[in-house]
Amino acid sequence: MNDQILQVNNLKTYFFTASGTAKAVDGVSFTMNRGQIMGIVGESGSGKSVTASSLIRLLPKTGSIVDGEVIFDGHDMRRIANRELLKLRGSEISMIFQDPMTSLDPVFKIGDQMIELIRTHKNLSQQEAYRTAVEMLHLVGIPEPESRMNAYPHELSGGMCQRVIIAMAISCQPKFIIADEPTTALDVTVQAQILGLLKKLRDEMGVSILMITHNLGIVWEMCDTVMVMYGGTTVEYTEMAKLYANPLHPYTWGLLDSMPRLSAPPVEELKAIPGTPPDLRLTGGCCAFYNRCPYMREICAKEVPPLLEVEPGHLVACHRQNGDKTLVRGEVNQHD
Amino acid sequence: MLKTILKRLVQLVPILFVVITLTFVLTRMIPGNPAAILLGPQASPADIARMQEELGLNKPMLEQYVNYLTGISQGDFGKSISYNRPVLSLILERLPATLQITLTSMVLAVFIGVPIGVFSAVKQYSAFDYIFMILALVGVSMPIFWLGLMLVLVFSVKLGWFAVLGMGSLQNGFWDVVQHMVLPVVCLTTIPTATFARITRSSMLEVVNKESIKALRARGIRESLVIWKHALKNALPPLVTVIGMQLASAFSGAILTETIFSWPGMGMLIYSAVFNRDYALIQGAVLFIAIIFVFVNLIVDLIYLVINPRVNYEGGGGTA
Amino acid sequence: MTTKNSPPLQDALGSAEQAAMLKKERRANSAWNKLLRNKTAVIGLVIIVIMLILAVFAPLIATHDPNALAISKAFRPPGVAGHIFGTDEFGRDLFSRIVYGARISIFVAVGGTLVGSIIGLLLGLVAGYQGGIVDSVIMRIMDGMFAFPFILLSIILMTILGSGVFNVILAIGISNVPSFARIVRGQVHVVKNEEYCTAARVLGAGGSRILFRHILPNAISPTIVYFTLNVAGSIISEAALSFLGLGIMPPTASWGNILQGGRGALNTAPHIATISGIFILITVLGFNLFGDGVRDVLDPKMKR
Amino acid sequence: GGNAGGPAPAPTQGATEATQAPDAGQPKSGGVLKVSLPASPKNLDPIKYTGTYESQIIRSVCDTLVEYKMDLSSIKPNLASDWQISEDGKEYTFTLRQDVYFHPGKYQDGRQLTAEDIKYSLERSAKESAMNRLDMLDYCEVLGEFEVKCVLKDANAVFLTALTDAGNAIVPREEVEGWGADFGTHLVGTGPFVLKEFKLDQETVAVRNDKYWAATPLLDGVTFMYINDHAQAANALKTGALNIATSLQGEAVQIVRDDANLVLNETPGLHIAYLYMNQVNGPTADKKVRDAIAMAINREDLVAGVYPYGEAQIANVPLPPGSWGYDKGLESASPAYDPEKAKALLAEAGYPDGLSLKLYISNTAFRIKMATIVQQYLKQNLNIDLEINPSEWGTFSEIASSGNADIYGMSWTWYPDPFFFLNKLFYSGEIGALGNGAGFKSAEVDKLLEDALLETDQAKRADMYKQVLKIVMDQNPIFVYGNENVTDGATSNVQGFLQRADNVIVLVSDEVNVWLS
Amino acid sequence: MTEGKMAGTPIIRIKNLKKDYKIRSSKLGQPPRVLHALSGVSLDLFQGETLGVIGESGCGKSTLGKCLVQLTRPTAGEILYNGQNLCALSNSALKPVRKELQMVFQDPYSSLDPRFTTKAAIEEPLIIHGLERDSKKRRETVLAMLREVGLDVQHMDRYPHEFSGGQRQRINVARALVLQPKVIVCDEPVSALDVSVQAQVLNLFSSLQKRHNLTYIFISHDLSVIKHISDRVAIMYLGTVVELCDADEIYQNPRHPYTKALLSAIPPDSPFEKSQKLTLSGEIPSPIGDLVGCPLAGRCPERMPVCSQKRPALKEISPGHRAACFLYHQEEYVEE
Ligand SMILES: Nc1ncnc2c1ncn2[C@@H]1O[C@H](COP(=O)(O)OP(=O)(O)OP(=O)(O)O)[C@@H](O)[C@H]1O
Ligand SMILES: Nc1ncnc2c1ncn2[C@@H]1O[C@H](COP(=O)(O)OP(=O)(O)OP(=O)(O)O)[C@@H](O)[C@H]1O
Ligand SMILES: [Mg+2]
Ligand SMILES: [Mg+2]
Repeated sequence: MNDQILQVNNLKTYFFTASGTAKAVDGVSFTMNRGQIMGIVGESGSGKSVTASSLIRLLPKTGSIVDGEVIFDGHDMRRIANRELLKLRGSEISMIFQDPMTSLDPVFKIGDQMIELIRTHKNLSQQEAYRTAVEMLHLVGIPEPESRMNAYPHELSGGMCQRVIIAMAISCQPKFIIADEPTTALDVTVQAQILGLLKKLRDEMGVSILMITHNLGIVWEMCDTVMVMYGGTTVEYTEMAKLYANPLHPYTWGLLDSMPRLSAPPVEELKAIPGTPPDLRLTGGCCAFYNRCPYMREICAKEVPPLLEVEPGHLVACHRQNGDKTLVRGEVNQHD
Repeated sequence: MLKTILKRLVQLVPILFVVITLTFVLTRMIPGNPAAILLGPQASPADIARMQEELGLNKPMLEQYVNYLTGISQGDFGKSISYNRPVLSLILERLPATLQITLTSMVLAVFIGVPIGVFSAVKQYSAFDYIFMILALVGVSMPIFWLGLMLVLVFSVKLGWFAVLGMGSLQNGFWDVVQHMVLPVVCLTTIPTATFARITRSSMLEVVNKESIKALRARGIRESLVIWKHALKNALPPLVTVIGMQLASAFSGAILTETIFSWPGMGMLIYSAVFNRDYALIQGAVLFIAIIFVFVNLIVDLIYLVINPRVNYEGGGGTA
Repeated sequence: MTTKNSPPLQDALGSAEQAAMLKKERRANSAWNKLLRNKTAVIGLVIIVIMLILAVFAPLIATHDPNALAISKAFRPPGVAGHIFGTDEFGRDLFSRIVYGARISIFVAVGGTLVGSIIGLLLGLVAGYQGGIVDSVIMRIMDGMFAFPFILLSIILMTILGSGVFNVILAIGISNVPSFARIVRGQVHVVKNEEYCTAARVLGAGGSRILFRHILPNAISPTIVYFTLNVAGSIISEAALSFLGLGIMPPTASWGNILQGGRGALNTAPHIATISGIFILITVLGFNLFGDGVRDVLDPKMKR
Repeated sequence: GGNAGGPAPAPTQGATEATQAPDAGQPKSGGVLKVSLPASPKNLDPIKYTGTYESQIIRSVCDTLVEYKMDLSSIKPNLASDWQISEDGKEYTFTLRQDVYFHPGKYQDGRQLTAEDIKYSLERSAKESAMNRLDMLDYCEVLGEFEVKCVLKDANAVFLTALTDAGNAIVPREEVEGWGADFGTHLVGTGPFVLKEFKLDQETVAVRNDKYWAATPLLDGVTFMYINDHAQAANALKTGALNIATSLQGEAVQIVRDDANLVLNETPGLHIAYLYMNQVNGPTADKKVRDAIAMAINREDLVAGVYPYGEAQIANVPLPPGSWGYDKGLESASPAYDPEKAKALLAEAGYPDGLSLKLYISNTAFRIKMATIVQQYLKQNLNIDLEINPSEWGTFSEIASSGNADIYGMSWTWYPDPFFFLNKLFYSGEIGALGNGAGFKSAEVDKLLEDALLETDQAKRADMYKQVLKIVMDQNPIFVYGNENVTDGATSNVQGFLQRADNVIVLVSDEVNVWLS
Repeated sequence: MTEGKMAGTPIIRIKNLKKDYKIRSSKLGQPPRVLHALSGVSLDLFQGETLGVIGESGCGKSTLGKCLVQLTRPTAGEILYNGQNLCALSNSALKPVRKELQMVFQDPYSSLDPRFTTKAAIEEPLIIHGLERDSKKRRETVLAMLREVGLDVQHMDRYPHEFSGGQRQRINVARALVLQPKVIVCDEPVSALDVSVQAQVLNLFSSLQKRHNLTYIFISHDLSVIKHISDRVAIMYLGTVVELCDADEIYQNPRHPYTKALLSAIPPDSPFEKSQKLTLSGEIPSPIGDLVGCPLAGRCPERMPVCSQKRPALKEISPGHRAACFLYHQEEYVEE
């Protein structure tokens, strides 16, 4: 099992608020191998970011991991001491946040921030760290890296900032990168550059990447495996090609349908998923998707569907896809 | 940078004009005749009239105003009637004394108040937070005269550690100066310390929730660096503004402290000027404080440039 | 709606339970409830309410006529001969004076702050929204006033206006104007660039509508916070004016003039300055805690 | 700590000698005496000074031609060893001492004092002083090197008294003209101490004048310090940072009194505190109303309330007991506290249900306290609503002298000569000035006052003034309640310090020579 | 369907629209520099059509939209609406026109006043324009409008923060519609939304257009969204329109090199469709200062010597297809 770098079992992260307990992550399981890119897709608010933060225990005061297991490269991330955790963060695991502008400290030069990071994790002199930083900036394709070292974040464009963040993320040669919607704020041409960069990292340095996104196009382009999340739970988890060819969960179907496609012939109307996502304080006793699911059965409102491997390497959490797989995509619901 | 400085200097002109006019009008609106005050109860009306004439107070308002303006444009702030000396030299004479205690107490307040604020923010809702924030409020609402006299009773009269009043002089050694300074400085330090602690706390609270701070933690940067280097620098702007304002007002805020401790500074000067209806002196002192105020604001803006590279100093948005 | 397949009716996530949840959340998020959950704010509020009760029901609570002299009984320490807090320099019952003093002190402080905040608010709104020359003129005048030491400005105003409760309020109020104007103006600068103001312009809204219906309500929360903090400051200002003999006229009791009276007897009768000082302190504490709480509650980032 | 309920036992009149510590031993030379002043001296030029605190310094540096005795009973020679008054009382011829030298200064080297200096200084005061401290002087004539004749415009019995004022101190022309406007901070005279340093609002340092004609000062020097806060002055005494705290007030008096290591000196001052009631307009123009008011206020309580630390005596007569015109017999002439009778009188005057009056005072602690108490008594006994209007001195003096106040409360203090009280307060010529702002007018009083000014015999004058007092008190225009003490605190090592009722500090003269043990 | 709509005279004609911003320099003595946000845009908009506008971030899309509704006054050029030049109208004269030109903003949250309930927000334009003075009737109008966008009576008295993103955008749409406008400028109205919500809102836009014969200018940087919703598409680059043609045409037959690059940067529709990336090298030039030649000249793979000297004009190169590129027409250029 040396090939596995990350194992997440039934992770649960709850937020304790005045108006109730929000089960932001309520049963997420997956494993990742070295050099793999995994995608997490799902609706806004389905718990993607919280899952990512839980992996490195970076939660706000109101939230905490209440159950489950996170094993990273042999470390039990729930029990590891704070000092150890700090060492892992940034050096072994790097995180790239959604908004490049807000994830750099606006009042320090980017060079200083990079050097600080490198020297935190590596025993290097100021000059050595400087050289490493310049090298990293060069690596992510920033022109004139030396002069950019003296720039403040606001002096860079969004795409450049995001590249700086990636440079920081890889500057300590991490084994694992969490990229939380790394390109949402960027336009397509820049997005293409960033994605190319991440792919190169995997190919050349064997880094594993956990990629959170809304955009299925990115998944198709980048990922080896995909996890679909809904209402805080994993609803489907399999290889990317399998998901494309044979999605099994009704939510995945809805998601795929609601994307406007360039290649498809023009349609009058997109197939949107009706209804609104569940209130995360109410989930936990049923399938979170049942009230929007065209195929729901009585059991769906009463029991949480378990995440089962219904086909080899294909895990789905749906009552009607268990066992004999009674569900047919597009069928008319017979339910009373 | 240079442009900001120049622009601020140009802005000085309208502010000073407003201040001059405002002081002129306000001081003339105070009822009471400076001549009568100067001459005391035993003076006859004829004496008072003569004195008024001598002081040029019976000229038409407009003429007095124009004279005053022309005087100032030539660097002449007029003459104090109660001291019978040029206002400017009086102020310049007092300034060092006031600077001595206000700057010391400002520096102390920053070095005590800011760390307390930071700790309180980091440990929000902890016992430390509550205790120090309540202490800060006590500091703000403590009557200075009470504090001053209590300090004197304990530390000067009972323990004999510090001087009761006066300034001391370097001729008697450095320790003499320190002994005289301690109590007034403590009095002047309480309010700014409390203010800085509170501002730092609230500013830090806003900053520590920022994405960029979270990102630093995600990169494994040591918590102490995250707080004291990154968060604090991000939290500085409102603090710098408040420090600037406190500094500017410290020159006049020292009125009570200076009178209690017979500290011959600006505060005492203003106090006596107001009670003697010393028009020229009031005007001069306020004008001077206004100039200091503008300069401090300028410095604050320049510090902004240093601590916050994003600041758009062309935008004209008020800083304080 | 674009819904083709209407979801089944009975559901655990929808309808009743969700509505109840939403209701609960709404209640929990309502400013008032947030405030009540905030310990600091509640303590502050309790203090303020107690002081207000003292002020409003002073005649019922006071044990003596606050102005009745008994020179021979001057400077009695607390607890002696039915005087809970002792007596002052004229033998008047200190407890009764403190209770009646709450009226004046709180009235003056709140009134002074109101005057300052309303004038400052209007000036700040206009300056911030109009910008340009209007802004420059207003803010330069404010800067000019700022240059006057607060106490000096109030002294000048008090000497011009003469003493009396309303003049004290006016003097404190006017001295407060510049800081309110600045705060409001700064906030207006933030709010006026919000997209909903732009949106209102697209809808055809005129300047005054945008200013008063959109900008004002959204710019006011820091002002409210500053208001509560300033009430505290104004109690002290009133005390300072009383200290200079420019405040409230005798025989009316205010905490400021009681404190001032006590100043003359710090050694012989320390209880006068101490007790009035403590009342000022506690009230200031109350308003500050409350102000802090309001700040926390109004700050959407504070999720507690 | 004594509970300061009532006034302290009345100190003896006139000068009191500080209690000498038993182990004080023989007077010895040395040491610098540190004296506090309650306000900051700003200008030491005699003709420009405005406050008592400035005169204290001037007196240590300069001398006057004549001087009051320490007990203020009469005038004694000073720089003038002798003088003659002409028949018509208009010419005063002074013979000067011949052993007097000025302090060496920048513009003269310590030359001898001559008649020219007297002429110069007095004429300068008469002509240039804004304070008009010598307005009766017409000119001076030098008769010889040490003989000078002063010619008055009219006969004026208070001329000698006026000469004792620090404002008429003798100064050398070279220095005055040399320093110009800066003479105010570089005062030079003939006094026991030489001005060394004048630090505005801080301290004035003077050192011993070894050649002082009256006596060689025992002190090495004297430093006057400005201390604004009385409690702080007391604290400074306790720590020894100060030797003498002058003009103590309030609790500081009690602090000094209670401290075994400190000495409190109290002498009834040349001071009266009073309420002056409008003689011309309003209800108080009616004597019955005035009597009612006077009877409705309990003086004992009033003084005890305003001066809880015994800083004043009860007073009834509009002349301080320290003045030689004082008549003890008149003390009972003012109406005693009698609420019942007061009420009846007021009803008689047509106000059975009370009335409203406005009281004007300056906004100092003593006045506000006084007003508070008076207000309560008038309300309680007469149902008079007394509106208190405290204001800045400037505002107050304007209103009070304009004759528009129903009642104004203030105090008066000046030279021991009754002229400076009675003329100022009751002479019709002073109507419109602050002294007689209430508009008191009586032909009889005017006549007596005018005559007394021409008479040079002190005993006769005293008689006249007693008559004035009697007439005035019959009219009851003024409610006098207090006579503040001159109160100084001193550390116990201050020896030989004598207090004068007019609050003048004399450190070295032919009568005293203060020293430190 | 496009042909039918394009017949007739345009409802809006934009002629050579320019918008400059003065950028004050931070250095002493330097004169303020000029940022050309729009440098000569000419477009016709036909009744009932949807004109999609695509372009990189900062290319002037929003500026164009804002000029149309007169939120900013253009520096030069004309906007003819029903024959009136909007740019020449005073603010008061604009008020009646405002009713007919509305705008929906990108961020559905920040464009709603947080202190206005749904009802208050939607009835505000009615009050401003004095359209419905009776408050009961106004309430009915608001309710009808809400139903139109798929909300209902229970949503009337709620505040913006109590809605999901999609619902908020519906409120924005309702507010714009209540004045019964003819033209709506949609400035990235779905960029902030989740895919499934995006589908709902896009569907809403289409159905409303049909019902009310609305004309849209639809700004987005998502090409698949634009393709789905638009009849015609304008591609913008650095303040100019570089290509303008029918929606289908642009995807099938892109002509301008920038359009080609843009299209190739889009993530694929499926994992099997590995597109050949056409990347533009070099940084995007700054809009500050005067630019000589074609704005793409520096990055264009097909650049010719003329490109860096003259700016190509937007010229019809085939029926209904205009492009601004010297590859297709050598002579036409813009006189500076
Ligand atoms: N600090 C918090 N307190 C309470 N609830 C929170 C907190 N942070 C997140 N949540 C809730 O947790 C849920 C999951 O949030 P998360 O940020 O993981 O969503 P996401 O899938 O990343 O969505 P998006 O695509 O919009 O980024 C949301 O319903 C959110 O409201
Ligand atoms: N008020 C302004 N002052 C100065 N420059 C401005 C202003 N508004 C816009 N700009 C500049 O004009 C250019 C065009 O801006 P615009 O907002 O139209 O771009 P956009 O295409 O809408 O970009 P995005 O996709 O990021 O919304 C940009 O370079 C921008 O920086
Ligand atoms: Mg997220
Ligand atoms: Mg835009």
